[in-house]
Amino acid sequence: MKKIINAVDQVEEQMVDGMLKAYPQYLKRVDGTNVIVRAKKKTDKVALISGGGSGHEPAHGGYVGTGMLDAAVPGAVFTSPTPDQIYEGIKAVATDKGVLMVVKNYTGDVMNFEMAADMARDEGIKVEEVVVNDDVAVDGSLYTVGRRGVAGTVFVHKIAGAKAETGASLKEVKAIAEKVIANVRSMSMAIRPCTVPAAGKPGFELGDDEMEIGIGIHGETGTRREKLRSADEIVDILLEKILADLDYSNSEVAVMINGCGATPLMELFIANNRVADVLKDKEINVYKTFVGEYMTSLEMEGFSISLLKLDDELKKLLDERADTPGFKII
Amino acid sequence: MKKIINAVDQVEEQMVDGMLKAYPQYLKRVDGTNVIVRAKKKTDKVALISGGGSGHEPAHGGYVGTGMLDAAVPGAVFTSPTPDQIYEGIKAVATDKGVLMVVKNYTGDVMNFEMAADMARDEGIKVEEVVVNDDVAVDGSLYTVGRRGVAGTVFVHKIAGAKAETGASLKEVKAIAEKVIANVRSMSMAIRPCTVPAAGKPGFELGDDEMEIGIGIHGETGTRREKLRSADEIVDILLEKILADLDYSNSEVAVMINGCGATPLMELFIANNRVADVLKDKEINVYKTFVGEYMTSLEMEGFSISLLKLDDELKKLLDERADTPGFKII
Amino acid sequence: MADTAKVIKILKCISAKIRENEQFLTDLDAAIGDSDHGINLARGFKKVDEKLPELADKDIGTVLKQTGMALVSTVGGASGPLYGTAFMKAGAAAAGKNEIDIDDFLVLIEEAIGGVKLRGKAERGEKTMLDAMIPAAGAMKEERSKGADVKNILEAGVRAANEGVEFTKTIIATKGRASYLGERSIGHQDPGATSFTILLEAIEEEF
Amino acid sequence: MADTAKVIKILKCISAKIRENEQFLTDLDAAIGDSDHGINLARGFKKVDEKLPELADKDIGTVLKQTGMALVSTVGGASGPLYGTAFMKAGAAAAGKNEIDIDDFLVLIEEAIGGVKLRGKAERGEKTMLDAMIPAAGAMKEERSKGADVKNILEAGVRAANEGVEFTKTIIATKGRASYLGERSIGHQDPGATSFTILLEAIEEEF
Ligand SMILES: Nc1ncnc2c1ncn2[C@@H]1O[C@H](COP(=O)(O)OP(=O)(O)O)[C@@H](O)[C@H]1O
Ligand SMILES: Nc1ncnc2c1ncn2[C@@H]1O[C@H](COP(=O)(O)OP(=O)(O)O)[C@@H](O)[C@H]1O
Ligand SMILES: [Mg+2]
Ligand SMILES: [Mg+2]
Ligand SMILES: [Mg+2]
Ligand SMILES: [Mg+2]
Repeated sequence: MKKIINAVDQVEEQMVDGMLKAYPQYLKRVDGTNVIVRAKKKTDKVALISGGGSGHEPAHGGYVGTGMLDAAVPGAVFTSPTPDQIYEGIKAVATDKGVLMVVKNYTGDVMNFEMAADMARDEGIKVEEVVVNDDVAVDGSLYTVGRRGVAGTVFVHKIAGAKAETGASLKEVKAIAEKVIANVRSMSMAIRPCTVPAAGKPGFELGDDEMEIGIGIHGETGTRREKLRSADEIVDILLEKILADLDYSNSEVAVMINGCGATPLMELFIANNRVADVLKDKEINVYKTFVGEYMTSLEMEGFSISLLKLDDELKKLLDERADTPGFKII
Repeated sequence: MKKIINAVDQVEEQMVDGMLKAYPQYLKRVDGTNVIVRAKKKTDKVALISGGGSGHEPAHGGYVGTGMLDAAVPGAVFTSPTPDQIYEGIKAVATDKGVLMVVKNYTGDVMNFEMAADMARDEGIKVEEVVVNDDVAVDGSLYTVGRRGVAGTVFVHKIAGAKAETGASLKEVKAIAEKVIANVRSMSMAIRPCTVPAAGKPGFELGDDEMEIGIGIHGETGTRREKLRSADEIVDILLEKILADLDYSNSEVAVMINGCGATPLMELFIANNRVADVLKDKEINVYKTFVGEYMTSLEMEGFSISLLKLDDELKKLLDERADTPGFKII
Repeated sequence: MADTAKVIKILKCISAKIRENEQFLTDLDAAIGDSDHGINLARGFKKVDEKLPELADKDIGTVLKQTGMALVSTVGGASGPLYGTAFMKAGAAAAGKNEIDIDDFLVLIEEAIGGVKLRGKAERGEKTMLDAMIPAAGAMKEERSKGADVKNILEAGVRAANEGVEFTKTIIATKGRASYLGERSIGHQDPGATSFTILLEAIEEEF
Repeated sequence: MADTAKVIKILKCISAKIRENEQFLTDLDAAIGDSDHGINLARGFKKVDEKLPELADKDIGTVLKQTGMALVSTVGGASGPLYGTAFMKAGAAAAGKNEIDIDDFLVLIEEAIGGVKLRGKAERGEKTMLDAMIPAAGAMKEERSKGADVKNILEAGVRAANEGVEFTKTIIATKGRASYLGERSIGHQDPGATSFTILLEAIEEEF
């Protein structure tokens, strides 16, 4: 394992420290925890809280700020945070309007966030939850725990965050978050695995001519292994699955080409070149494109494509100002 | 070589295509070239043009937009663009106020940009040039061609871009660019090399326990090879050299922690954690910090630290609005 | 019979064994999960270790409940709430007790299983820790009904748990992270079933 | 004696040889540069190849000038302006000529070297292409002054260029990218000196 770190049991703490020291104008820590909240608490709006394992930077700490999250709760690398930490986060940002938890659909995340919500409700805090499940790699069938939440989560943060900023009610903010969830689909692939620092070795090995299709964001293998193909062919594989899952015909979409952590931007742009062409061909109109690292998996190399189907309401909220370390809309 | 690409001789073109398709609201191409210019030409200001080899994304195309560049000219991977392409860029953005070329100090870049400037001057266009040389890894002594230009260049784009946006004269914009150059220093290291697509193999090999100190941004080896050390020790090595080169005492600085292309953000934040501590210790006040990938080297893993010494004028210009795909100040 | 001191001794033994197996459990999780099960549990039982000294004069219910709470607040992931709930449920069933015998123990195990099922919405046969827990509890109850002694009962439990682990290799996961792999999860043993078996082995050694 | 047809034949041979050596030159550049010298020149001479057919009825000066312009507009990096300038300067010196002899050729080489020196602000001994060019020109001039024939003159040039390449292994680079390496550049031959030697070998073969 080769990493620029100090000690495997310090990565999460020092990462949060480094993030806070980089962005004091945006972020501060809830004392005695790793919970990241806005430097200035906003009290007149629904509070948005999200979180998950560390290793997905800039998610989620990087999305705390105007127009997006109020708190982010990072767990250990790839491990859902514990209920007590989430509870501290909820308490720190709760307002009279209530708290919306944006949770990604993993057994651990859902259980830990729900335990925290129960604790907060016992204190009289209004807490609601949405569960993001945009990854079409796995069937949402009876035989799984449903689709995973991946990069599409960033669209939920953005749009629900913009809605919350308007002073909307908890019910309204939750409804718009659910609308985003209903309309966003993603799929990923990787050509190089990553190593959980404390594990010391990669989650899987890949031959020089192999790729994994249908990976998640926790360094796990995908749904199948194949010979490496060209960027265009890879895009076609991912898009086919996404477009088969939701009817995007004649619609406008926001596109996110998300790098897994070690993917050069050059390769993401080459992928986007094909994505744009295919969508044009299918008469799906691209309203806005985001290319970069939004929801990573440590130093994994690969990318995901997310398509969010838009209507006027979603477009308007997507365009609202956002000012966070990891995501800015001017 | 394992990359998400289609063909080695198409990477530059498809990268530019993918970038333009992602950001039509910001960027367009000068017909028949790979030159990237603002979607809407600004005519009432000095035009800023930069460029260099491809493989440094988001540099430089990602910095075209309000408050930064007017044109970016990408060459082949790690290869300075040719004079005719630069000349097309100059012609496309030239205004009555003139054109400032921001060139990084490499023999090839300097020669190609100067040849283009001569061609443009023959057409009656006012062209001036600044040469960025922020890399303290190599002595600026008689025995080299002077220090290289690396990530500090982004500060030049930002601050000269803000100045140009005010309608300042070519002389004034050039003067502020030179002020930034005089006050910025950088140094880099890597733990993993990168592969120029057409070359097909990495520029160098590194053992599992080795790192290169003092690398540039073109996948080359550094000034020395060492055993890999902790993030904190690495930061200390880089900072020591930077702080020895320019007197930062009692000053305010902007910090850039720049990933080389495949460095997870987690590791950059861990590095920043130490940078912030050391600067605090030395009573150097951090005014603003930028952590991310600003000037990359394909899929190299490593990072650079840049410190820009600020005065009130530079602070003000640094804080001005910038709206480009790769760099936003709200 | 086990008093608080013995329960604490058992917990220490569990903790030691889990921590010894940190890399093994993490490697199992790498194959069909996200490479953290051993790391998670090791972190959790380290915390339990730290907490045990101050529980020496508490009743067994409190010891188990505090163990569960320590796990919930340090392990994270799926196994944190699940093991945490298991210990908290067992603690609730042992509330106020200063001694437990093998019959009490079998009740605690049932309670723990109930907690895991409820929290994780899973059943036997989904390739989770339940595939070791449920057969182990069943085998122990059967031995008990045959009038076997403590040692034999626990041995039967460990044997059944191990068989459960083996069984997990043959099935597709339909709960937890491994379920995303579909057919690819076949051939790999479940990390959680394995960690439960290690835990039961520690109980067998020390009860 | 060389007419336009022969010059074009020589340029084709240069192009073929450079393109054959693309990987070799790139590997040399990987050691002390940025892994692109062969790629850059191959791209440039491919363009030259494409342009040559339309130059068949032009004078030698035009052919060389167009070659230089093709290189300048396709090679990029340091070698693009340098080789481009070299050919353009030679072209200027051959302006209007439809035939050149060995004396003309020696003048063109001198002009080319002057162009490279001026453009790159370098001298002999800085570990650049000049370390092959300057000794080669010197050796050819000397052979010429001894009254040697064309073949011997060009052979002497190639020999001196090769010695120049060997010499670059022994010195520290003080110009170009390799200068950043300091002492680490010792032991490696300069890619540009090598490509010039290949180019001169093609001239020797075809002149
Ligand atoms: N719904 C569930 N019910 C019971 N056990 C489960 C469930 N989901 C997961 N598990 C258990 O948790 C184990 C994984 O734990 P761990 O790796 O610590 O958490 P995570 O999956 O969040 O990374 C699995 O091996 C499985 O035994
Ligand atoms: N100032 C200079 N004068 C003469 N030759 C130079 C100079 N700088 C570089 N070179 C030559 O250029 C070669 C490198 O060319 P190339 O790799 O194509 O460009 P770059 O260095 O821009 O990547 C070197 O090997 C050297 O021979
Ligand atoms: Mg996990
Ligand atoms: Mg180059
Ligand atoms: Mg796990
Ligand atoms: Mg080179």
